[in-house]
Amino acid sequence: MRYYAQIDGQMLEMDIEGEGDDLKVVLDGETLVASLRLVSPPSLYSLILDNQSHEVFVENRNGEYVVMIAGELCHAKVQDERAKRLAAVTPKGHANEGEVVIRAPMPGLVISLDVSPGDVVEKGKGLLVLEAMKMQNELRAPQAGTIKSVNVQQGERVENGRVLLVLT
Amino acid sequence: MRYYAQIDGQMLEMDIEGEGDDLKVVLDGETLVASLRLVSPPSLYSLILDNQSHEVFVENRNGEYVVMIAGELCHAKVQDERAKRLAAVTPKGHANEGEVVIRAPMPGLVISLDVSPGDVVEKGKGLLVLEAMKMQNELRAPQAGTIKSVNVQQGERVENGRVLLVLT
Amino acid sequence: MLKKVLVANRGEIAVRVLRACEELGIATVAVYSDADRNSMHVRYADEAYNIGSAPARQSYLRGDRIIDIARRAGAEAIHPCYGFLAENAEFRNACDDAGLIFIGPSAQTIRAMGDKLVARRTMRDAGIPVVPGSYDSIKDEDHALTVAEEIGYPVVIKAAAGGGGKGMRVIKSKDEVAGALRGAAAEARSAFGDDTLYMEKMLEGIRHIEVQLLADRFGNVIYLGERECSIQRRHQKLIEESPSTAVDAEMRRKMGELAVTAAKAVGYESAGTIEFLVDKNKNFYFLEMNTRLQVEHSVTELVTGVDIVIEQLRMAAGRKLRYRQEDVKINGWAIECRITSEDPYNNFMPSVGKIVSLSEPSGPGVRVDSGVFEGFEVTLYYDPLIAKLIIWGETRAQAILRMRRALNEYKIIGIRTSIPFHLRMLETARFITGKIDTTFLDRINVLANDGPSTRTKLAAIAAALVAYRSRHDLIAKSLADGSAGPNMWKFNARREVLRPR
Amino acid sequence: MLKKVLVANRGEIAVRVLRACEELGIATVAVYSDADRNSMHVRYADEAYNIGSAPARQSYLRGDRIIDIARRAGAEAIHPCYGFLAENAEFRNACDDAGLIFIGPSAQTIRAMGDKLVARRTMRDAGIPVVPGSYDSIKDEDHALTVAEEIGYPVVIKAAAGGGGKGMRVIKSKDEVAGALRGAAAEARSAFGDDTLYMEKMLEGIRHIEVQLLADRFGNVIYLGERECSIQRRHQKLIEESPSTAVDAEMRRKMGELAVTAAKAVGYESAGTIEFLVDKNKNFYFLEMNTRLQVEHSVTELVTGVDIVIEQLRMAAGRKLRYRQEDVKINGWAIECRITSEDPYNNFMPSVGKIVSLSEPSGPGVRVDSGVFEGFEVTLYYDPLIAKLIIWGETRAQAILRMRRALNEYKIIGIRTSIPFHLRMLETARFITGKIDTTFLDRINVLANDGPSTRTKLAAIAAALVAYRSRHDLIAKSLADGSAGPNMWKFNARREVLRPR
Repeated sequence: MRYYAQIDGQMLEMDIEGEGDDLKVVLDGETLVASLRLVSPPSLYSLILDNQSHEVFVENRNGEYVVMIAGELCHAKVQDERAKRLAAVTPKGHANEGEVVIRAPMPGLVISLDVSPGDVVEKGKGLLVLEAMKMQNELRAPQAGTIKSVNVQQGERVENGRVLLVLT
Repeated sequence: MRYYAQIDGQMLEMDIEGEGDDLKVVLDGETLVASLRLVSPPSLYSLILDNQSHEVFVENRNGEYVVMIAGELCHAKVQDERAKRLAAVTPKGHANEGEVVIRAPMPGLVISLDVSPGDVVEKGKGLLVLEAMKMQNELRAPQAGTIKSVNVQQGERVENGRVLLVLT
Repeated sequence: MLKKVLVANRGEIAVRVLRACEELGIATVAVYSDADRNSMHVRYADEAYNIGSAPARQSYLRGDRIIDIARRAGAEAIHPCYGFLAENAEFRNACDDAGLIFIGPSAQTIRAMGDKLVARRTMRDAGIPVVPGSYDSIKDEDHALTVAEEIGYPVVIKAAAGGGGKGMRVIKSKDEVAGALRGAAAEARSAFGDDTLYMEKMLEGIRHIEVQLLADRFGNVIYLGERECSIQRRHQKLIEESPSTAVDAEMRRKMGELAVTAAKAVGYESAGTIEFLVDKNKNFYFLEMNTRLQVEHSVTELVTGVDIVIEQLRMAAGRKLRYRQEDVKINGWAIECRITSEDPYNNFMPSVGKIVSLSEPSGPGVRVDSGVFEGFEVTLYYDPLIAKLIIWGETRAQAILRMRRALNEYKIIGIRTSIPFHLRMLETARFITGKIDTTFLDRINVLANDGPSTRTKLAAIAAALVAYRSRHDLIAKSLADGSAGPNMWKFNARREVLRPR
Repeated sequence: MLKKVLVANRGEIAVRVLRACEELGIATVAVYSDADRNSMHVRYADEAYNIGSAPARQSYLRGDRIIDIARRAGAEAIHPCYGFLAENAEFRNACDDAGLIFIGPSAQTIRAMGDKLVARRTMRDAGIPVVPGSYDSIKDEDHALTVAEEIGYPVVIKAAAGGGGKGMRVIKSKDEVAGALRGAAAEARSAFGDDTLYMEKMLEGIRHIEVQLLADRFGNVIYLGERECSIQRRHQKLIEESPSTAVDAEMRRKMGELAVTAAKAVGYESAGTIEFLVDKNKNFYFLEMNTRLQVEHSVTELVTGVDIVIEQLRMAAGRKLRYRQEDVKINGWAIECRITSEDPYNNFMPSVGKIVSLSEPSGPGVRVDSGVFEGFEVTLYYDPLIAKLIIWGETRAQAILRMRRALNEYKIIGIRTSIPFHLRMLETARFITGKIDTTFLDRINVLANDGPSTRTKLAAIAAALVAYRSRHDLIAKSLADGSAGPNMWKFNARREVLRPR
């Protein structure tokens, strides 16, 4: 089965087959022998790839894989050929396309609010400061865009997951 | 609810009531306040009894409780008053009453067989030697009695749980 | 020796102190909030008492309840550890009134060192070099302008009651004075209920180096070498080591002797720490004194062989200091990485949740001081410090290599932690060569992704293999079940659509 | 330094050696059987190669495959650890032939010390006191009777190829000679394929004390003090400590110097151990030499500060010994408890199964060298030693208290282990006062139940509370479900019958 992994702006194509501890990965014309074991559920795997031993954390968030190796974090989008063909024939939802919803990553107090609706922000721009656990934490723009709405006020106490801002 | 615990040849009666971290145990006219939490499933509990903090391993084997505290092992038979009344009205099975079946506690090789059917044995008498994991392990009589049957031969390889001997 | 001690704290430090008590044969009493019923300190102690609901103000900060429990349980002494009531002079007084031994210095010492301005004056008078700046509180904007002019920009405004970077502002030029003053005063008022401010020169390229002290009630004071604590993020230490790459034997002796003089000047008793700022020319200046056990005391223990908590307990029992200065030798190198429940890849955002899987490193030269276990629920009620990984090595290089292998062994699943940060940090050339100062983390993003690497390819393969495996398992399971189940139906239906024509 | 090392072993000792390599920056290669795919040593190494099926004869004892993999992987050296191929002279020769460094002594030394009779002669000739007995093999019953008469009953018959108590018989009087000879010969033949026997005087009230040696290829040999290993069950050590309560500085020097002489007599290289028997009058006799790393090497590391595995690796790379005898100082006290998958309450029967929950002790002075993790499956294929708990204390008393707290912290659920044995052992007055010899466990049942104690009452309450809780949970669950479920129906039906009339 062919797999497509989009990672760090690269697209890697590979063919995977086999079972158990005898998996074969063909990538760039090279065949690698792999053994993958889930050693600590839910996310710690032991991967032996051509006799190189690695410990890898892999979390699947709806096809978006979060991979941590020796402290290095990568995000990989993985599709097999069926899913890819399926995606090609499925009409894309265009409602709210490109909208990014910024939610509270934890319960806390909104200490300051540094943007208003209509503001154009760069990636990394500080949006608001949330206080929790005796610490002030700045939330930054995950991408460049325009502030569509601001859904909280300064001094407000917010629950975990509460929508704070929407960026388009 | 009244509980009866048979342990080390003693019978302790106690009344238990309450919920959550506020349990009350009345034993010998004394009331103890208890909080019990399962901290590492399936068997490690934290027990705070009148503010004394204990870590206790408790395994339930069909009403026979195996309890380990600071390396000390106890076996307790616990019945609540309903179970006790029930036991009183249920006719006891007398088939095979008093028969003890000695099973292989692990897979291994029968190295020697030190008793024959009809032998009268003391508690603690060596019955046979099983070899596993490079070690020879002697199985001893758990109680005094007569060997009813010997179900294996010297040199035989046995599976875990295999009936080796029956003692009456 | 003491017979029974109450440990008025939670988490890793409560466990650490309980262990020391147990090793001395001292009976122990723990106190806990509703959120901590299952915690390690509750299970490790001989006795455990609930002292209120989860928020610290209703439990761990309730000195009255703690003293009451110490009496009920028949404890002779209270160990406050760090945080909560450790630097609370009123609590110390209340212990005295209740006839309980408070393991720490006198109320007077706590108070004198707690007010950073009083501390500055005390140290100046004792002949200790102090960071250049004001010795009186800043009255108003004019006063601030005058003082700043005198010491020279950039300057820092700080709260006298302060700590942890609160009520603090850096001022680069005179235009910024008014705004900074207002901001710092407001922050200090809200954080400490006291808006007294003072000013210090902003030193550049500095290191934060501190000296550990032990003092008994007979006036004997010794120093146990220094700790390098320059790796900080927003004034929170992340990595500490002992010794420091910036300190040689002569400088160690000088700093140590000054620290002893400082301690004697305030009649210090128990374990304490003098924090210095050290500039590029190795000049050092008194910054503040912590009148308690520090988080990072353990690195000093590993290089000196002195168990600081055991010595605290012995001295609290009225014993004389067992070590003379000449008995203290620095052997090898120790590094500590603070393991916090924060996500380094998300701006160190606190992470909450249940630890579903935990595997701690061990083996030669590895010490873990932890307060958590598998099944532990990390909440927002308390400090994010969940454990400390402390490594000893014959040399700094060996300590770094050992720390890396231990960090690689440390597996925590269920919450995000600082472990990836430490792993990446210990790979940076600047850290390895010891070229660090307090602005290290402002200047260097150790987590930066430098684009596709060999690890990127490996990550892609790992992700694809997990995808392959889970699809495989799903199909195998569906086939085994016989009933293909809803997912299988969907899969088949789609397959139909997608069949090549 | 070495660039890449293959570790030809599994379990705790493979992990321990892999850690040492990683800390020296040496790349590592692991080998594993089918049963060990998930094991720690496989995950810790840089490279891992499958070498066959679970039984050791088809994997870890396959020297040919291991050498083949070392070549393929480009390893320069092989560390055999203990057990498996560690004392196999043919394997050492095969390594030499393949141009691989075997981390251990020469094939000749391994062979000379592997034959206990040759070893006895070699040591006698080197002037080392040897346990009184025969220096030639016992030919027949007459010969045995003559020798026994000479040295005096009781005597012990032993296998020259022996070890671990196999092919060994104690003879108390001449009537027993014939039977013992036949039994020992048969056992030796079946265990070692060699029925050569010899005879030693049966010493009484003896201790088993051994001396750790380090030797480089330049003829430098040092001793690292002694280890007390008298706590044994069927010749398997359970608890070791260093130093020994039976040895003073003078005796340590004497034993050490004799051990160095013995090592030099056989041109020893790498780490090795001379085992002595010590009688009540502190006379000591050579028993045997182990030409490899020992399980209990770690207690020596904690009191001397010397990392024995790191020194092995350095010396294998051709470096000179870094320590002179006068550099070696004994500091404090170390104790090791072997954590095995055996049920002490069931005659130390091996216990198999999955470790469903694991929590290891840590904190000051605690070292765990382990080969298992949560989820690990303990099988019957390999040795039951799953981990070692090693404690350092300033004094023996502190080490015992610390060991007790660490054992209390050590939680393994899913299999039975030796932890309860150690906990009870460390409570016995005889162990605490150091009054031990090799017959300790034959004479004292440390697990004996002395009848109802306060713990009995506590156990009864705990069991009743668990019963109460589970009944409570069951009812709550049934009520919450709405559908009372089969258990609930049964319960209700019975209740009807039992209702008081």
